[in-house]
Amino acid sequence: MNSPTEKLGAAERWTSEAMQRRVKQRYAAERRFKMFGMAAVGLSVAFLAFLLVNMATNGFSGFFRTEASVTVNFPASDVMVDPASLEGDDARSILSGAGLRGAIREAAVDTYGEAGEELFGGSAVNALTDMLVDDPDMLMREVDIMLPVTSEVDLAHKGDGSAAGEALAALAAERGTIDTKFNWTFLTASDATNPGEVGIWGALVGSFLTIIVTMLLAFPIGVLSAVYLEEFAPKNKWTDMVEVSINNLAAVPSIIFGLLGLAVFLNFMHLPRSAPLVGGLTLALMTMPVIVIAGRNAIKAVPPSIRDAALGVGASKMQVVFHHVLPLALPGILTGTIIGMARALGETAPLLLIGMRAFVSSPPTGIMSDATVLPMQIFLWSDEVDRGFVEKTSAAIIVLLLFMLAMNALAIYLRNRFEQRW
Amino acid sequence: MSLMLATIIILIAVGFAASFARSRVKGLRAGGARLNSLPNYHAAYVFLWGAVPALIFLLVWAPLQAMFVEQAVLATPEGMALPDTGFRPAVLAEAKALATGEISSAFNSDARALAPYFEAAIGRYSMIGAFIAFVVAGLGTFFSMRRVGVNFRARNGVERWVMGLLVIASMVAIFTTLGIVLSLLFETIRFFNLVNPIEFLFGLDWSPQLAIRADQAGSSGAFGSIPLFWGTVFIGAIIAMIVAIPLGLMSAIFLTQYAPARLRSWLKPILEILAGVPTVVYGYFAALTVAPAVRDFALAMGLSNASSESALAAGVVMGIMIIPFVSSMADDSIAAVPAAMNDGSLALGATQSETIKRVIFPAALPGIVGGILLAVSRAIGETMIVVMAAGLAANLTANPFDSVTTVTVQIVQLLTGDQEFDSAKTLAAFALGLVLFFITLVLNLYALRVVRKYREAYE
Amino acid sequence: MNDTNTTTQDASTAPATNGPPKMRAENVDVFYGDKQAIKGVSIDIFDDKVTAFIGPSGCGKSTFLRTLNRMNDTIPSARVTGHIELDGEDIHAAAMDVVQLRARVGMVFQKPNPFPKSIYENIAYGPRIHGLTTNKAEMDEVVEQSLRRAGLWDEVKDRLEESGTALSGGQQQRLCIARAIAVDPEVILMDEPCSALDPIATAKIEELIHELRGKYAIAIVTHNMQQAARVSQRTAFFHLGTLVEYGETGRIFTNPAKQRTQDYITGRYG
Amino acid sequence: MNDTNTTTQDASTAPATNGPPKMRAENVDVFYGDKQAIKGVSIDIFDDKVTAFIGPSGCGKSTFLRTLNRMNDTIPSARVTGHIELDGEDIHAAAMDVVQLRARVGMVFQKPNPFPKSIYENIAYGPRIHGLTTNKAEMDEVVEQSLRRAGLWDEVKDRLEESGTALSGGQQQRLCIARAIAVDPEVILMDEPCSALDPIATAKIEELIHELRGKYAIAIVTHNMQQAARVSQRTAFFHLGTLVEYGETGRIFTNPAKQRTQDYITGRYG
Amino acid sequence: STDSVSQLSVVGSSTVYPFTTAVAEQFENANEGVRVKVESTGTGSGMKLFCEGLGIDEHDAVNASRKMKISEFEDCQSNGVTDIVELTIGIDGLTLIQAQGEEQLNLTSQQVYEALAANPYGGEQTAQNWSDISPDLPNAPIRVLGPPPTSGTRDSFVELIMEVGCNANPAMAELEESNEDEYKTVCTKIREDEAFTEAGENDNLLVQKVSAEPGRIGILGYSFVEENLDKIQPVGLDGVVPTAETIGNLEYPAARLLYVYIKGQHVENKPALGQFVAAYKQAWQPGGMLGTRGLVALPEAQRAEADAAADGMTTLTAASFE
Ligand SMILES: Nc1ncnc2c1ncn2[C@@H]1O[C@H](COP(=O)(O)OP(=O)(O)OP(=O)(O)O)[C@@H](O)[C@H]1O
Ligand SMILES: Nc1ncnc2c1ncn2[C@@H]1O[C@H](COP(=O)(O)OP(=O)(O)OP(=O)(O)O)[C@@H](O)[C@H]1O
Ligand SMILES: [Mg+2]
Ligand SMILES: [Mg+2]
Repeated sequence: MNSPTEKLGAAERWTSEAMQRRVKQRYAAERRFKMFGMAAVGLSVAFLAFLLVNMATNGFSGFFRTEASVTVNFPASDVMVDPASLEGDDARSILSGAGLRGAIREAAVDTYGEAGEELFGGSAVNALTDMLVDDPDMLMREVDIMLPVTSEVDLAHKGDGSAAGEALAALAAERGTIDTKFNWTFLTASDATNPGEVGIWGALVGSFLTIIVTMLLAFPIGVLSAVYLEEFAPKNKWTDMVEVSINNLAAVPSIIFGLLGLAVFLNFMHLPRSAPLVGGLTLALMTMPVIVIAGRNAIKAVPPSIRDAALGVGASKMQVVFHHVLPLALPGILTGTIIGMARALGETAPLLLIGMRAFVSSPPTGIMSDATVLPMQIFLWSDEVDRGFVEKTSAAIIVLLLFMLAMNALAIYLRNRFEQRW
Repeated sequence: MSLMLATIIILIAVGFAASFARSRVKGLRAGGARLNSLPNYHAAYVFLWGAVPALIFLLVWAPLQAMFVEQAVLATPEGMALPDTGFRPAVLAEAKALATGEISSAFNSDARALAPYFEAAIGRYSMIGAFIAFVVAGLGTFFSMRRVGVNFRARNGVERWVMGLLVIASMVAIFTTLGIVLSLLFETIRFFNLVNPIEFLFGLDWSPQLAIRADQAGSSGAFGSIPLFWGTVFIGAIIAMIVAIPLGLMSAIFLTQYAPARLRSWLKPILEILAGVPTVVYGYFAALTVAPAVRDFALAMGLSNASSESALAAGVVMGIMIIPFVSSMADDSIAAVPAAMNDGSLALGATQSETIKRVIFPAALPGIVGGILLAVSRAIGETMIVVMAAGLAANLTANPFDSVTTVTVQIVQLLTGDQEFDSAKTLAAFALGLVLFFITLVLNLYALRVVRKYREAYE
Repeated sequence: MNDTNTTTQDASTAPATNGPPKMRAENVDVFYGDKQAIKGVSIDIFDDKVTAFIGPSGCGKSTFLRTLNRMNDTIPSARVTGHIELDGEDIHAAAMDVVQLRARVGMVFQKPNPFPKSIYENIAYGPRIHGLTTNKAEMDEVVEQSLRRAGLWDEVKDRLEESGTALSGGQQQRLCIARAIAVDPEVILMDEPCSALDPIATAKIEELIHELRGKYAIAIVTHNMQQAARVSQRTAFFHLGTLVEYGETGRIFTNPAKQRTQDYITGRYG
Repeated sequence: MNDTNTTTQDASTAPATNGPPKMRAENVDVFYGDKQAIKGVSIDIFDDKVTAFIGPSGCGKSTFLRTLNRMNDTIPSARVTGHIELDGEDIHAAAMDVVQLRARVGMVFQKPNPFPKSIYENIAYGPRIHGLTTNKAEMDEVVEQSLRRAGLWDEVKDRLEESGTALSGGQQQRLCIARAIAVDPEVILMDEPCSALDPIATAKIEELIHELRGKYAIAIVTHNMQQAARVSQRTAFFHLGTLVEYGETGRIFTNPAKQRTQDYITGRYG
Repeated sequence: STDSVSQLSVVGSSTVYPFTTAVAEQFENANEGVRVKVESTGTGSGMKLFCEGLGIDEHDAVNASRKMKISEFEDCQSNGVTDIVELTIGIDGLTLIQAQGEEQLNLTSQQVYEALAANPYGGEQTAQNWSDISPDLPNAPIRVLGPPPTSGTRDSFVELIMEVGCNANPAMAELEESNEDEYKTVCTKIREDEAFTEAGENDNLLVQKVSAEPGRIGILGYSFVEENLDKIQPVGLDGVVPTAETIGNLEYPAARLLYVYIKGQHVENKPALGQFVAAYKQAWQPGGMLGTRGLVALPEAQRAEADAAADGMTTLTAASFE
């Protein structure tokens, strides 16, 4: 069985031609398989890149607006406002009744002829109001200013407009100056019916208030129940039930939480509709299990030897947990929490059912006041009639994505920075 | 005295008592005694026993008091004059708000007359409540102060309170689950009083168009939910998975088995971004970019009636969203296969791909299947993508270019579209929610069991 | 007593120990769920002696050691019966606070496990939670004393703020010993304290054990018979959960009474 | 040659080995990243001998063993220099296919690692990927032969369809040996094959090694010196990555040439 | 608090939503510190929310794409909401659209009914091409994108076009007398094959789809038509092409009135509500802001009535439902 000749035969077997061919085939299969893997990753990354680039290119122009020059001669116009009266708080109310719209229209006709009437809209009025509040003395003289044009002309100037818009844009370019400027209004204003005047500030504040409520509830409850389940819970039916419901809640469709919020917070507890409080409560219930699961994993990752060490010097179980385990698990818990919060921040479906699908044109003043949130704003805008909303929707998406990416980057940073290898 | 004021007084007084306990114990230690518990624990012990029972009492008392006050007010002649309809609670609430100064004038004229009675009754009952709370706080403080001392195990006492807090926190999950089931169940039962459950569960015809309002055309709405569930499965469990499973799985394999550590540390978080993109963004992407492309493609292929709200567009985008979910579940399962399996196979002269295909993948399969089931449950519960990109027509079709609708879309439509509130249609949303909840519950529980059992096998 | 439970105790060694035992275990059984890991073990541990527990892997050495300061309480499935006393007090009595028991019966583990905090905080943690000091100066004093006794002071006195995990393995293990000493224990239990260390660090720890003897009662688990011979005065040999033989170290190694002890010492298994 | 690298080779044992060595390592260094785990080791392994590698934990035994069939290739950070040959062929040569090398130099690991497949499939896996058999009957034959040689046939012949993981630890380890045998290797490397096993299973494996000797060149890593003494004819003692001493087993244990070997064998460290 | 007194809340129809939001926006700009929330809940549940009661947290107004029903009115009454002001804000034309650049179609209600009914006049639906219905019509497949059953536009479509077309057949009018259920099924059930597809509520998308697909017909509100005349054109109905004018004088058959209902009792405590009504009245005047948004102003006489209701806060009585 073991004669040297047989051994030699065995060695020859490995060098035979058939075997060499076989090896070649096996290596070819190996390369193919690896290529598939690479292609899968490549394709996934390409999808992501396409999505991001698509949103960025669609939305980039949404951060800009077109302005055209116009000369307004206030002393000669119908605007009768005493500059001194604009020092007070009610400056905007005074100006809103002062006929600025008419003044702009007249000035536009002066500059651009009859057709120029159509050049400026509500956003120009708002912009002029802002200018006057900043510098009331403008009312005493003739001024050369740049005002935002209507959404239609704006689109035309950006290269995607209707025939009428094109004509107006050409007119403006011919008789005056037309220019693209960064649209600060988009960051400082709230919802509006005219795409030229919309902004995301109100929705951002709403998102912020909602997420604060979510965090204040979900984080402590989540961490405490993670601690309980991981460190103290006895092995029994009750604990099993808690575990099952947490794992299940983490995977329950988010819209079900909307139904819950509708039934419990609105119909039963009679909390106000459309309020960040209710949104926050609903999202907290949704986020809490995510934090529990992340928390448990982080706590589990703290090596038992640390617990033994503390117990060994006479710390009580509770002291072990709060002095050693929790501080060490904190980076992991925070990572999970941030990811959970990012998810809550981008969530829309449950909020549809608790009245946040609403038009709210000023930022909320508290957690009980009417509000909408950024993803809901995106959803509402995507439904709008006016074509000018397309770029605004994408621009709002860019803002939302930036928040997401920032939060995810923070989570990754935390994970890498504090990742412990025990 | 308002209950709020009582709360503040109790907190301050008990706080003083606690700090007194603390300094007393400190004194004992300075005297050389070896304490069982640190002074802070004694303080906390006193504080907890002094304040918490009293505060809990106040918390329970507040709604009771509201009840008593209301009864007292209703017993007055003006109160008895109120009609017993939905109108009464509103008037009472307003009168109360007037009495407590929350509002300055009333919408209901009757409220004004009732306000003084409210004021009197509230004053009376809060005095009673505050008094009892003071007694409770006093007793708690007194008895806990008496126990403070060298050998007293204050720490154990405090830890029991903390333990209680932990238990309560962990019960929030149970209450949430219960809340979901109950809030869905009640409305569902009402729905089944109107619509035969058998028809709902097994009917092939979903067409609530005929029963929007009592006075509207037709009254025999069809509530067969099979087409909805088919649409849900078609989009979420079939099309999305056809995209997500191969891409997710092969990505996981590439990242765990082939990619160098550095590349992996970059690619993994990048893939995870796909899961972090808000679904409303995917929805917009699907509706505005993917759906028209799919339609153009279908037309180019000669399919004339391709819908621009095709199942394909929503399904593909959902699949992309699910990729990282599948890949991280697969990643976990593959990582759970002991390295010894890999080594064992390589040591026999197998190539890496042979090892993956013949040893690692079969070993990880149960975990991967569990992970895929979880991914499916996530996909069928997804809402925004389908609301924005899938259709509303409840078609029983297997043509991916056709339009189908899903359960979540219908829930949103039924609850936010134009309708009459108490009709079967509204209630149908809750019934759909309940069925969806149970389907995902079963999927999740089963999948989690599979995943966990599988992980334990290698631990 | 049945056959497997027969333990050989040296009558001869008894006179060498002066006074009553520091700890006494009588007929201790330990179960993990249904599985019995320790079967009727009785052992005395003396104040001024180092007691070594030897035996093949899985025989229950660690389990028994952990019953002595009730560290087994932390394992939900573990159940202990029998009687264990410290200075004549039943350690399972209601009056015995487990947290204080563990302060009195310190423990050092197989793998050095300093807290991921500064060296200073590692030592100070125990005294702080027990309220042993009232001010910073006292605490400084305790930290220095403990590190000195553990023979670590000179090596770390200039870097007390550095993390305990930044020390070498042997230093970490001495830090853990110092940490145990800091709460002023009466007994120190060590579970294979050198098995993760290199020979030089091992020698240092063995030296330290020599020095600590007399100040504390010491029980040490080791799988290294030579080590047991070097550091201990009394040796207990465990096998399959039973205490096979217990007596003076010299005798156990040179003249074991039981065949199983003999087999083990000569490397027939393990 | 510097001091730490001086290896004592028995001139006396050389004649006892007939013919050229099956494998020869010359001046092998292994690095993990920047860290050098093996420093200039040269060793010959002979066809009809069992060679034991001993040494304290972390000295590089496993690392060296894994260089012999290039299993270290699977660790990205590992880098090997020096010359290793099998039957005179350089195993790092371009002409040497690593997949075939591993078939010719089989390996058995510390923890038994059967695939979670049937016993039959565990054995058949190797022959199948290498295409060693052409039909079912041949495969059945190979499986039976391999299990017989590993001394497992009688125990499992009626349950070949059961999962390999359902066997006891000792049986699993023999299954792994049978699996290695099935691809008809020339050398078998074993890395602490008994350390996870109980004494009875250990005895069985040791017996098996005795039987396999002569059919295959065998190299075995063990931390149990008694085991090395029992099963091997030649012993190599590693310390801190260097080969301290290599020679006939009897001599190494009775009359080591180096102080370090002496210290280790008498239990001064480890 | 004083703050919540200047917060107004409006719920209700998604059809009226764009008009109310436009008014609300202008109103807020003109009145510092006032906030108006407009939620699109649909007319039905809007009514339900509106009638829940009086109070600072209750809704102040409801948008409606139809008149309030007596049942809803009674619901309001029983909850203490007794003073309800009905504002008729304008007319919306339900329009059929086709892509711009095609030859303009002209259909009758009857033809639409015959093409889209599930069972025209109780018989089987066999029409596949428009020419199957009338030889005058093009020989092209029937492809209609319509509103989903959940939308108010669908109600209007059924009411204003389908039923009218159905009633043109005298037998059907008789059927209504004899067997109402049967009548409803025959006259209002819409076919469910590929000839009629339900589009989403996103009307903008509908415009894009129709413009991209010659031969396709869409159904939506007139306001969207004006916005998009560069892409699509209206289809004539019963010989009338919908324009602002034909709708305004109700000549166009498928025009409907839109309403906003106000809680009279809230006006006293919330001065902002009164101002809001005034602003609304301003906006619905011919040439007012709502006109630019596609809402067609009421004819002279009706508008005078509406103006009077807004000025005098005339409340509804049970008699108004006779
Ligand atoms: N937490 C536990 N749950 C269940 N069984 C356990 C547990 N800890 C130990 N055992 C079992 O109890 C027996 C004794 O274990 P123990 O750890 O005390 O042995 P040991 O002598 O310390 O071994 P080693 O030398 O390997 O440390 C073993 O069979 C072990 O498997
Ligand atoms: N994958 C790796 N990466 C980095 N360093 C490693 C790796 N594997 C082993 N080492 C290091 O190389 C040295 C030799 O390790 P090796 O596992 O060969 O020792 P060993 O003699 O087999 O020890 P043991 O008896 O514990 O198995 C050790 O210092 C170890 O820490
Ligand atoms: Mg142990
Ligand atoms: Mg090793």
